[in-house]
Amino acid sequence: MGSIMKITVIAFGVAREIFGAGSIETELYTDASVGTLRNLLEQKYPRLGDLASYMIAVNSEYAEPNIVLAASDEVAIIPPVSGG
Amino acid sequence: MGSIMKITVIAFGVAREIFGAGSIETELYTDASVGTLRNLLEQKYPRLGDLASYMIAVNSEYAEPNIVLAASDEVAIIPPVSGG
Amino acid sequence: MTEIILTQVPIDIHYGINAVMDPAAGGIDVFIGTVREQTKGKRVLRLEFEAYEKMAVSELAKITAAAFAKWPLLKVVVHHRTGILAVGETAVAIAVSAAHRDAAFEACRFIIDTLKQTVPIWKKEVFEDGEVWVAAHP
Amino acid sequence: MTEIILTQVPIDIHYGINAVMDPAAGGIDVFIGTVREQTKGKRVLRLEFEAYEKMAVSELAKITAAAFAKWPLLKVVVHHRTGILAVGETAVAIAVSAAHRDAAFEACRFIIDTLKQTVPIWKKEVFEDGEVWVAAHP
Repeated sequence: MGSIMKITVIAFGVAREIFGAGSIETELYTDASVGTLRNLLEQKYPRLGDLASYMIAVNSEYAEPNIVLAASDEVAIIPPVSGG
Repeated sequence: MGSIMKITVIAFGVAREIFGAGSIETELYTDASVGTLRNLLEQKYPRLGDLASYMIAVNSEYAEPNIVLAASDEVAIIPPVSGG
Repeated sequence: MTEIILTQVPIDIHYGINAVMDPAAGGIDVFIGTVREQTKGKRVLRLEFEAYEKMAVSELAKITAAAFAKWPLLKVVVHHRTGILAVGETAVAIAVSAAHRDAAFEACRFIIDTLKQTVPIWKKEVFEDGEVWVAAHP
Repeated sequence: MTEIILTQVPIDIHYGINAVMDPAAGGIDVFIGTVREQTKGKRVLRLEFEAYEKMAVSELAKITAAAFAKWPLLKVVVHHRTGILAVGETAVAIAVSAAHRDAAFEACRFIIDTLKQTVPIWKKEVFEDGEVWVAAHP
Protein backbone atom coordinates (compact mmCIF):
# COMPACT_ATOMS: atom_id res chain seq x y z
CA MET A 1 0.00 0.00 0.00
CA GLY A 2 1.06 3.52 -0.50
CA SER A 3 3.69 2.61 -3.07
CA ILE A 4 3.25 4.11 -6.55
CA MET A 5 3.71 2.45 -9.95
CA LYS A 6 3.73 3.86 -13.47
CA ILE A 7 1.40 2.20 -15.97
CA THR A 8 1.57 2.78 -19.70
CA VAL A 9 -1.86 2.68 -21.30
CA ILE A 10 -2.01 2.17 -25.06
CA ALA A 11 -5.05 3.27 -27.00
CA PHE A 12 -6.63 2.52 -30.37
CA GLY A 13 -9.28 4.01 -32.60
CA VAL A 14 -11.43 6.66 -31.00
CA ALA A 15 -9.61 6.17 -27.66
CA ARG A 16 -6.33 7.12 -29.31
CA GLU A 17 -7.98 10.30 -30.52
CA ILE A 18 -9.41 11.03 -27.06
CA PHE A 19 -5.95 10.59 -25.51
CA GLY A 20 -4.40 12.62 -28.32
CA ALA A 21 -1.67 9.94 -28.41
CA GLY A 22 -1.16 6.24 -29.01
CA SER A 23 -0.23 5.79 -25.37
CA ILE A 24 -0.19 7.70 -22.09
CA GLU A 25 1.49 7.13 -18.75
CA THR A 26 -0.39 7.26 -15.52
CA GLU A 27 0.51 6.70 -11.85
CA LEU A 28 -1.42 4.25 -9.70
CA TYR A 29 -1.05 2.70 -6.27
CA THR A 30 0.64 -0.69 -6.62
CA ASP A 31 -2.49 -2.62 -5.70
CA ALA A 32 -4.68 -0.73 -8.15
CA SER A 33 -7.25 -2.69 -10.14
CA VAL A 34 -8.54 -2.32 -13.66
CA GLY A 35 -11.63 -0.66 -12.16
CA THR A 36 -9.48 1.93 -10.40
CA LEU A 37 -7.70 2.67 -13.70
CA ARG A 38 -11.06 3.11 -15.46
CA ASN A 39 -12.21 5.65 -12.88
CA LEU A 40 -8.96 7.56 -13.07
CA LEU A 41 -8.99 7.67 -16.86
CA GLU A 42 -12.62 8.76 -17.03
CA GLN A 43 -11.82 11.68 -14.69
CA LYS A 44 -8.84 12.68 -16.79
CA TYR A 45 -10.56 12.04 -20.16
CA PRO A 46 -14.30 12.59 -19.69
CA ARG A 47 -14.98 11.77 -23.36
CA LEU A 48 -14.20 8.10 -22.54
CA GLY A 49 -17.51 8.09 -20.67
CA ASP A 50 -19.33 9.15 -23.86
CA LEU A 51 -18.36 5.94 -25.67
CA ALA A 52 -20.98 3.27 -26.27
CA SER A 53 -18.72 1.07 -24.13
CA TYR A 54 -15.05 0.23 -23.78
CA MET A 55 -12.98 -2.55 -22.31
CA ILE A 56 -9.51 -2.66 -20.81
CA ALA A 57 -7.14 -5.38 -21.96
CA VAL A 58 -4.24 -6.53 -19.79
CA ASN A 59 -1.50 -8.45 -21.60
CA SER A 60 -3.76 -8.89 -24.63
CA GLU A 61 -6.69 -10.35 -22.65
CA TYR A 62 -9.96 -8.61 -21.85
CA ALA A 63 -9.75 -7.82 -18.09
CA GLU A 64 -12.58 -7.54 -15.57
CA PRO A 65 -12.58 -4.53 -13.20
CA ASN A 66 -11.33 -6.58 -10.23
CA ILE A 67 -8.08 -7.62 -11.94
CA VAL A 68 -5.04 -6.15 -10.11
CA LEU A 69 -2.48 -4.37 -12.25
CA ALA A 70 1.32 -4.67 -12.18
CA ALA A 71 3.80 -2.15 -13.58
CA SER A 72 5.02 -4.71 -16.11
CA ASP A 73 1.52 -5.24 -17.58
CA GLU A 74 0.68 -4.18 -21.11
CA VAL A 75 -2.54 -2.25 -20.62
CA ALA A 76 -4.76 -1.16 -23.52
CA ILE A 77 -8.04 0.70 -23.97
CA ILE A 78 -10.36 -1.20 -26.29
CA PRO A 79 -13.20 1.03 -27.58
CA PRO A 80 -16.13 -0.72 -29.33
CA VAL A 81 -14.61 -2.93 -32.01
CA SER A 82 -15.72 -2.66 -35.64
CA GLY A 83 -13.56 -5.04 -37.66
CA GLY A 84 -14.79 -7.26 -40.47
CA MET B 1 -58.99 -41.74 -78.70
CA GLY B 2 -57.60 -44.75 -80.43
CA SER B 3 -54.96 -42.74 -82.29
CA ILE B 4 -51.33 -43.61 -81.53
CA MET B 5 -48.40 -41.25 -81.08
CA LYS B 6 -44.68 -41.89 -80.78
CA ILE B 7 -42.96 -40.32 -77.76
CA THR B 8 -39.17 -40.09 -77.41
CA VAL B 9 -38.11 -40.44 -73.78
CA ILE B 10 -34.63 -39.25 -72.92
CA ALA B 11 -32.89 -40.60 -69.87
CA PHE B 12 -30.00 -39.58 -67.61
CA GLY B 13 -27.84 -41.17 -64.95
CA VAL B 14 -29.03 -44.50 -63.67
CA ALA B 15 -32.14 -44.28 -65.90
CA ARG B 16 -29.92 -44.11 -68.98
CA GLU B 17 -28.22 -47.29 -67.79
CA ILE B 18 -31.59 -48.99 -67.15
CA PHE B 19 -32.76 -48.10 -70.66
CA GLY B 20 -29.39 -49.11 -72.08
CA ALA B 21 -29.55 -45.91 -74.17
CA GLY B 22 -29.76 -42.16 -73.85
CA SER B 23 -33.27 -42.23 -75.28
CA ILE B 24 -35.97 -44.70 -76.24
CA GLU B 25 -39.11 -44.44 -78.34
CA THR B 26 -42.45 -45.65 -77.10
CA GLU B 27 -45.98 -45.64 -78.47
CA LEU B 28 -48.85 -44.16 -76.49
CA TYR B 29 -52.49 -43.27 -77.17
CA THR B 30 -52.70 -39.61 -78.08
CA ASP B 31 -54.44 -38.63 -74.83
CA ALA B 32 -51.90 -40.44 -72.64
CA SER B 33 -50.78 -38.78 -69.43
CA VAL B 34 -47.45 -38.71 -67.65
CA GLY B 35 -48.89 -41.31 -65.24
CA THR B 36 -49.71 -43.64 -68.15
CA LEU B 37 -46.17 -43.29 -69.44
CA ARG B 38 -44.78 -44.12 -65.98
CA ASN B 39 -46.82 -47.31 -65.79
CA LEU B 40 -45.81 -48.37 -69.28
CA LEU B 41 -42.10 -47.70 -68.64
CA GLU B 42 -42.17 -49.56 -65.33
CA GLN B 43 -43.67 -52.60 -67.05
CA LYS B 44 -41.04 -52.50 -69.78
CA TYR B 45 -38.14 -51.59 -67.43
CA PRO B 46 -38.92 -53.06 -64.00
CA ARG B 47 -35.65 -51.69 -62.55
CA LEU B 48 -37.19 -48.19 -62.72
CA GLY B 49 -39.41 -49.32 -59.84
CA ASP B 50 -36.31 -50.09 -57.74
CA LEU B 51 -35.21 -46.45 -57.76
CA ALA B 52 -35.56 -44.37 -54.60
CA SER B 53 -37.86 -42.19 -56.72
CA TYR B 54 -37.94 -40.64 -60.14
CA MET B 55 -39.71 -37.80 -61.87
CA ILE B 56 -40.75 -37.18 -65.43
CA ALA B 57 -40.00 -33.83 -67.01
CA VAL B 58 -41.98 -32.49 -69.93
CA ASN B 59 -40.37 -29.70 -71.92
CA SER B 60 -37.81 -29.15 -69.13
CA GLU B 61 -40.43 -28.85 -66.36
CA TYR B 62 -41.22 -31.39 -63.67
CA ALA B 63 -44.60 -32.85 -64.64
CA GLU B 64 -47.33 -34.28 -62.39
CA PRO B 65 -48.90 -37.64 -63.40
CA ASN B 66 -52.09 -35.97 -64.70
CA ILE B 67 -50.29 -33.91 -67.36
CA VAL B 68 -51.32 -34.97 -70.89
CA LEU B 69 -48.52 -35.64 -73.36
CA ALA B 70 -48.18 -34.53 -76.98
CA ALA B 71 -45.95 -36.10 -79.62
CA SER B 72 -43.95 -32.89 -79.86
CA ASP B 73 -43.09 -32.84 -76.13
CA GLU B 74 -39.55 -33.35 -74.91
CA VAL B 75 -40.00 -36.02 -72.27
CA ALA B 76 -37.22 -36.99 -69.87
CA ILE B 77 -36.79 -39.44 -66.99
CA ILE B 78 -35.26 -37.70 -63.98
CA PRO B 79 -33.89 -40.19 -61.47
CA PRO B 80 -32.96 -38.85 -58.01
CA VAL B 81 -30.68 -35.86 -58.57
CA SER B 82 -27.28 -35.65 -56.92
CA GLY B 83 -25.58 -32.52 -58.19
CA GLY B 84 -23.53 -30.12 -56.09
CA MET C 1 -27.18 -9.85 -62.16
CA THR C 2 -27.31 -13.64 -62.41
CA GLU C 3 -24.90 -15.87 -64.25
CA ILE C 4 -25.46 -19.62 -64.56
CA ILE C 5 -22.90 -21.77 -66.27
CA LEU C 6 -22.54 -25.51 -66.77
CA THR C 7 -19.04 -26.31 -67.90
CA GLN C 8 -16.98 -29.32 -68.89
CA VAL C 9 -13.74 -27.50 -68.15
CA PRO C 10 -12.42 -26.77 -64.64
CA ILE C 11 -14.37 -24.08 -62.79
CA ASP C 12 -12.53 -20.80 -62.32
CA ILE C 13 -13.60 -19.83 -58.79
CA HIS C 14 -11.92 -16.46 -59.04
CA TYR C 15 -13.91 -15.54 -62.10
CA GLY C 16 -17.14 -16.05 -60.13
CA ILE C 17 -15.92 -14.08 -57.14
CA ASN C 18 -14.76 -11.18 -59.29
CA ALA C 19 -18.07 -11.25 -61.16
CA VAL C 20 -20.13 -10.69 -57.97
CA MET C 21 -17.90 -7.93 -56.60
CA ASP C 22 -19.84 -4.66 -56.47
CA PRO C 23 -19.28 -1.21 -54.97
CA ALA C 24 -22.61 -1.65 -53.13
CA ALA C 25 -21.53 -5.00 -51.65
CA GLY C 26 -20.58 -5.36 -48.02
CA GLY C 27 -20.60 -9.15 -47.88
CA ILE C 28 -19.90 -11.92 -50.36
CA ASP C 29 -20.47 -15.55 -49.54
CA VAL C 30 -18.96 -18.25 -51.72
CA PHE C 31 -19.67 -21.95 -51.55
CA ILE C 32 -17.33 -24.38 -53.25
CA GLY C 33 -18.18 -28.06 -53.47
CA THR C 34 -15.13 -30.25 -54.02
CA VAL C 35 -14.66 -33.95 -54.73
CA ARG C 36 -13.90 -35.85 -51.53
CA GLU C 37 -11.35 -38.67 -51.56
CA GLN C 38 -13.74 -40.97 -49.74
CA THR C 39 -17.39 -41.50 -49.06
CA LYS C 40 -18.67 -43.79 -46.29
CA GLY C 41 -15.12 -45.02 -45.79
CA LYS C 42 -14.60 -46.07 -49.42
CA ARG C 43 -11.87 -44.53 -51.52
CA VAL C 44 -13.21 -42.51 -54.46
CA LEU C 45 -11.22 -42.68 -57.69
CA ARG C 46 -13.23 -40.07 -59.53
CA LEU C 47 -16.72 -38.65 -59.97
CA GLU C 48 -18.69 -38.43 -63.17
CA PHE C 49 -21.31 -35.69 -63.45
CA GLU C 50 -24.04 -35.80 -66.03
CA ALA C 51 -26.58 -33.01 -66.56
CA TYR C 52 -29.82 -32.49 -68.43
CA GLU C 53 -28.29 -29.22 -69.42
CA LYS C 54 -31.25 -27.24 -70.70
CA MET C 55 -33.40 -28.13 -67.71
CA ALA C 56 -30.51 -27.78 -65.23
CA VAL C 57 -30.03 -24.19 -66.39
CA SER C 58 -33.76 -23.44 -66.17
CA GLU C 59 -34.06 -25.00 -62.69
CA LEU C 60 -31.01 -23.03 -61.53
CA ALA C 61 -32.60 -19.87 -62.94
CA LYS C 62 -35.71 -20.58 -60.86
CA ILE C 63 -33.59 -21.04 -57.75
CA THR C 64 -31.63 -17.83 -58.22
CA ALA C 65 -34.85 -15.93 -59.02
CA ALA C 66 -36.36 -17.26 -55.79
CA ALA C 67 -33.23 -16.13 -53.91
CA PHE C 68 -33.47 -12.62 -55.39
CA ALA C 69 -37.14 -12.53 -54.38
CA LYS C 70 -36.37 -13.63 -50.82
CA TRP C 71 -33.23 -11.60 -49.99
CA PRO C 72 -31.84 -8.22 -51.09
CA LEU C 73 -29.01 -9.50 -53.27
CA LEU C 74 -26.71 -7.77 -55.72
CA LYS C 75 -25.17 -10.48 -57.91
CA VAL C 76 -25.24 -14.26 -58.06
CA VAL C 77 -23.01 -16.61 -60.03
CA VAL C 78 -23.54 -20.39 -60.14
CA HIS C 79 -21.05 -22.62 -61.91
CA HIS C 80 -21.50 -26.39 -62.07
CA ARG C 81 -19.05 -28.79 -63.60
CA THR C 82 -19.99 -31.79 -65.72
CA GLY C 83 -17.90 -34.71 -66.95
CA ILE C 84 -15.13 -36.56 -65.13
CA LEU C 85 -13.70 -34.98 -61.96
CA ALA C 86 -10.70 -36.08 -59.92
CA VAL C 87 -10.45 -35.85 -56.13
CA GLY C 88 -10.01 -32.25 -55.00
CA GLU C 89 -11.58 -30.71 -58.10
CA THR C 90 -14.41 -28.20 -57.85
CA ALA C 91 -17.85 -29.58 -58.75
CA VAL C 92 -19.84 -26.45 -57.95
CA ALA C 93 -19.08 -22.84 -57.05
CA ILE C 94 -21.74 -20.36 -55.95
CA ALA C 95 -20.94 -16.72 -55.25
CA VAL C 96 -23.49 -14.27 -53.82
CA SER C 97 -22.98 -10.59 -53.06
CA ALA C 98 -25.25 -8.38 -50.97
CA ALA C 99 -25.06 -5.13 -49.07
CA HIS C 100 -25.09 -7.11 -45.82
CA ARG C 101 -23.69 -10.51 -44.94
CA ASP C 102 -26.90 -12.09 -43.59
CA ALA C 103 -28.48 -12.07 -47.03
CA ALA C 104 -25.30 -13.33 -48.73
CA PHE C 105 -24.90 -16.26 -46.32
CA GLU C 106 -28.55 -17.28 -46.29
CA ALA C 107 -29.04 -17.01 -50.05
CA CYS C 108 -25.84 -18.96 -50.80
CA ARG C 109 -26.97 -21.71 -48.43
CA PHE C 110 -30.44 -21.74 -49.97
CA ILE C 111 -29.04 -22.01 -53.49
CA ILE C 112 -26.78 -25.00 -52.80
CA ASP C 113 -29.43 -26.76 -50.68
CA THR C 114 -32.11 -26.33 -53.35
CA LEU C 115 -29.71 -27.16 -56.18
CA LYS C 116 -29.10 -30.53 -54.54
CA GLN C 117 -32.84 -31.18 -54.39
CA THR C 118 -34.16 -30.02 -57.74
CA VAL C 119 -31.49 -29.51 -60.41
CA PRO C 120 -31.22 -32.41 -62.87
CA ILE C 121 -27.55 -33.23 -62.42
CA TRP C 122 -26.33 -36.69 -61.49
CA LYS C 123 -23.15 -37.86 -59.88
CA LYS C 124 -21.62 -41.30 -60.24
CA GLU C 125 -19.01 -42.29 -57.69
CA VAL C 126 -16.34 -44.55 -59.11
CA PHE C 127 -14.52 -46.78 -56.62
CA GLU C 128 -11.77 -49.37 -57.09
CA ASP C 129 -14.33 -52.15 -57.05
CA GLY C 130 -17.37 -50.61 -58.70
CA GLU C 131 -19.43 -47.52 -59.21
CA VAL C 132 -22.71 -46.12 -57.99
CA TRP C 133 -25.15 -43.39 -59.03
CA VAL C 134 -25.46 -41.34 -55.83
CA ALA C 135 -28.93 -41.34 -54.22
CA ALA C 136 -30.41 -43.51 -56.99
CA HIS C 137 -31.48 -46.38 -54.75
CA PRO C 138 -33.10 -46.42 -51.31
CA MET D 1 -4.77 -26.24 -39.92
CA THR D 2 -5.41 -22.61 -39.02
CA GLU D 3 -3.85 -19.56 -40.58
CA ILE D 4 -4.47 -16.07 -39.24
CA ILE D 5 -2.99 -13.08 -41.02
CA LEU D 6 -3.33 -9.34 -40.54
CA THR D 7 -1.97 -7.56 -43.55
CA GLN D 8 -1.45 -4.02 -44.78
CA VAL D 9 -1.35 -5.15 -48.40
CA PRO D 10 -4.40 -6.25 -50.42
CA ILE D 11 -5.82 -9.62 -49.39
CA ASP D 12 -5.29 -12.43 -51.89
CA ILE D 13 -8.62 -14.28 -51.64
CA HIS D 14 -7.40 -17.05 -53.90
CA TYR D 15 -4.48 -17.80 -51.62
CA GLY D 16 -6.88 -18.44 -48.75
CA ILE D 17 -9.18 -20.62 -50.83
CA ASN D 18 -6.30 -22.69 -52.15
CA ALA D 19 -4.94 -23.02 -48.62
CA VAL D 20 -8.13 -24.64 -47.29
CA MET D 21 -8.55 -27.05 -50.23
CA ASP D 22 -8.16 -30.61 -48.99
CA PRO D 23 -8.75 -34.09 -50.46
CA ALA D 24 -11.03 -34.79 -47.49
CA ALA D 25 -13.08 -31.63 -48.12
CA GLY D 26 -16.57 -31.79 -49.60
CA GLY D 27 -17.56 -28.21 -48.84
CA ILE D 28 -15.73 -24.91 -48.57
CA ASP D 29 -17.41 -21.73 -47.45
CA VAL D 30 -15.75 -18.39 -48.00
CA PHE D 31 -16.84 -15.05 -46.62
CA ILE D 32 -15.47 -11.87 -48.12
CA GLY D 33 -16.18 -8.52 -46.54
CA THR D 34 -15.78 -5.63 -48.95
CA VAL D 35 -15.88 -1.85 -48.55
CA ARG D 36 -19.30 -0.48 -49.46
CA GLU D 37 -19.61 2.77 -51.37
CA GLN D 38 -22.16 4.06 -48.90
CA THR D 39 -23.40 3.61 -45.36
CA LYS D 40 -26.75 4.93 -44.17
CA GLY D 41 -27.07 6.80 -47.45
CA LYS D 42 -23.76 8.68 -47.09
CA ARG D 43 -21.06 8.26 -49.70
CA VAL D 44 -17.93 6.62 -48.29
CA LEU D 45 -14.59 7.88 -49.61
CA ARG D 46 -12.47 5.25 -47.85
CA LEU D 47 -12.16 3.17 -44.71
CA GLU D 48 -9.26 3.15 -42.30
CA PHE D 49 -8.71 -0.02 -40.29
CA GLU D 50 -6.58 -0.02 -37.18
CA ALA D 51 -5.73 -3.17 -35.18
CA TYR D 52 -4.21 -4.01 -31.82
CA GLU D 53 -2.34 -6.61 -33.79
CA LYS D 54 -1.00 -8.92 -31.10
CA MET D 55 -4.37 -9.15 -29.36
CA ALA D 56 -6.32 -9.30 -32.63
CA VAL D 57 -4.34 -12.39 -33.62
CA SER D 58 -4.82 -14.01 -30.20
CA GLU D 59 -8.58 -13.28 -30.20
CA LEU D 60 -8.87 -14.67 -33.74
CA ALA D 61 -7.00 -17.77 -32.60
CA LYS D 62 -9.55 -18.21 -29.80
CA ILE D 63 -12.40 -17.91 -32.30
CA THR D 64 -10.95 -20.42 -34.73
CA ALA D 65 -10.15 -22.83 -31.87
CA ALA D 66 -13.76 -22.53 -30.70
CA ALA D 67 -14.93 -23.25 -34.26
CA PHE D 68 -12.74 -26.36 -34.49
CA ALA D 69 -14.15 -27.50 -31.12
CA LYS D 70 -17.72 -26.97 -32.26
CA TRP D 71 -17.66 -28.33 -35.82
CA PRO D 72 -15.70 -31.05 -37.64
CA LEU D 73 -13.50 -28.75 -39.75
CA LEU D 74 -10.46 -29.38 -41.88
CA LYS D 75 -8.77 -26.02 -42.48
CA VAL D 76 -9.49 -22.39 -41.64
CA VAL D 77 -7.85 -19.25 -43.00
CA VAL D 78 -8.68 -15.76 -41.70
CA HIS D 79 -7.17 -12.70 -43.37
CA HIS D 80 -7.94 -9.19 -42.17
CA ARG D 81 -6.69 -6.04 -43.80
CA THR D 82 -5.45 -2.98 -41.94
CA GLY D 83 -4.67 0.53 -43.15
CA ILE D 84 -6.51 2.55 -45.77
CA LEU D 85 -9.03 0.77 -48.02
CA ALA D 86 -10.86 2.12 -51.06
CA VAL D 87 -14.44 1.21 -51.99
CA GLY D 88 -14.63 -2.34 -53.32
CA GLU D 89 -11.50 -3.56 -51.57
CA THR D 90 -11.55 -6.66 -49.38
CA ALA D 91 -11.41 -5.98 -45.64
CA VAL D 92 -11.70 -9.56 -44.45
CA ALA D 93 -11.65 -13.00 -46.07
CA ILE D 94 -12.49 -16.18 -44.19
CA ALA D 95 -12.23 -19.62 -45.79
CA VAL D 96 -13.37 -22.80 -44.05
CA SER D 97 -13.20 -26.35 -45.39
CA ALA D 98 -14.99 -29.39 -43.99
CA ALA D 99 -16.07 -32.84 -45.12
CA HIS D 100 -19.67 -31.57 -45.26
CA ARG D 101 -21.11 -28.21 -46.12
CA ASP D 102 -23.18 -27.69 -42.94
CA ALA D 103 -20.03 -27.40 -40.84
CA ALA D 104 -18.30 -25.14 -43.35
CA PHE D 105 -21.24 -22.71 -43.58
CA GLU D 106 -21.96 -22.59 -39.87
CA ALA D 107 -18.34 -22.21 -38.81
CA CYS D 108 -17.65 -19.47 -41.37
CA ARG D 109 -20.70 -17.57 -40.16
CA PHE D 110 -19.66 -18.03 -36.52
CA ILE D 111 -16.15 -16.77 -37.23
CA ILE D 112 -17.22 -13.53 -38.95
CA ASP D 113 -20.00 -12.87 -36.40
CA THR D 114 -17.66 -13.38 -33.43
CA LEU D 115 -14.83 -11.47 -35.11
CA LYS D 116 -17.10 -8.45 -35.30
CA GLN D 117 -17.85 -8.71 -31.57
CA THR D 118 -14.50 -9.45 -29.94
CA VAL D 119 -11.47 -8.83 -32.17
CA PRO D 120 -9.72 -5.51 -31.45
CA ILE D 121 -9.88 -3.99 -34.90
CA TRP D 122 -11.42 -0.58 -35.55
CA LYS D 123 -12.86 0.94 -38.67
CA LYS D 124 -13.10 4.64 -39.42
CA GLU D 125 -15.48 5.68 -42.18
CA VAL D 126 -14.28 8.74 -44.07
CA PHE D 127 -16.97 10.82 -45.80
CA GLU D 128 -16.77 13.98 -47.87
CA ASP D 129 -17.77 16.06 -44.84
CA GLY D 130 -16.19 14.22 -41.94
CA GLU D 131 -15.26 10.88 -40.46
CA VAL D 132 -16.53 8.55 -37.77
CA TRP D 133 -15.20 5.59 -35.81
CA VAL D 134 -17.85 2.95 -36.43
CA ALA D 135 -19.83 1.84 -33.35
CA ALA D 136 -17.84 4.10 -31.02
CA HIS D 137 -20.79 6.16 -29.81
CA PRO D 138 -24.31 5.16 -28.81
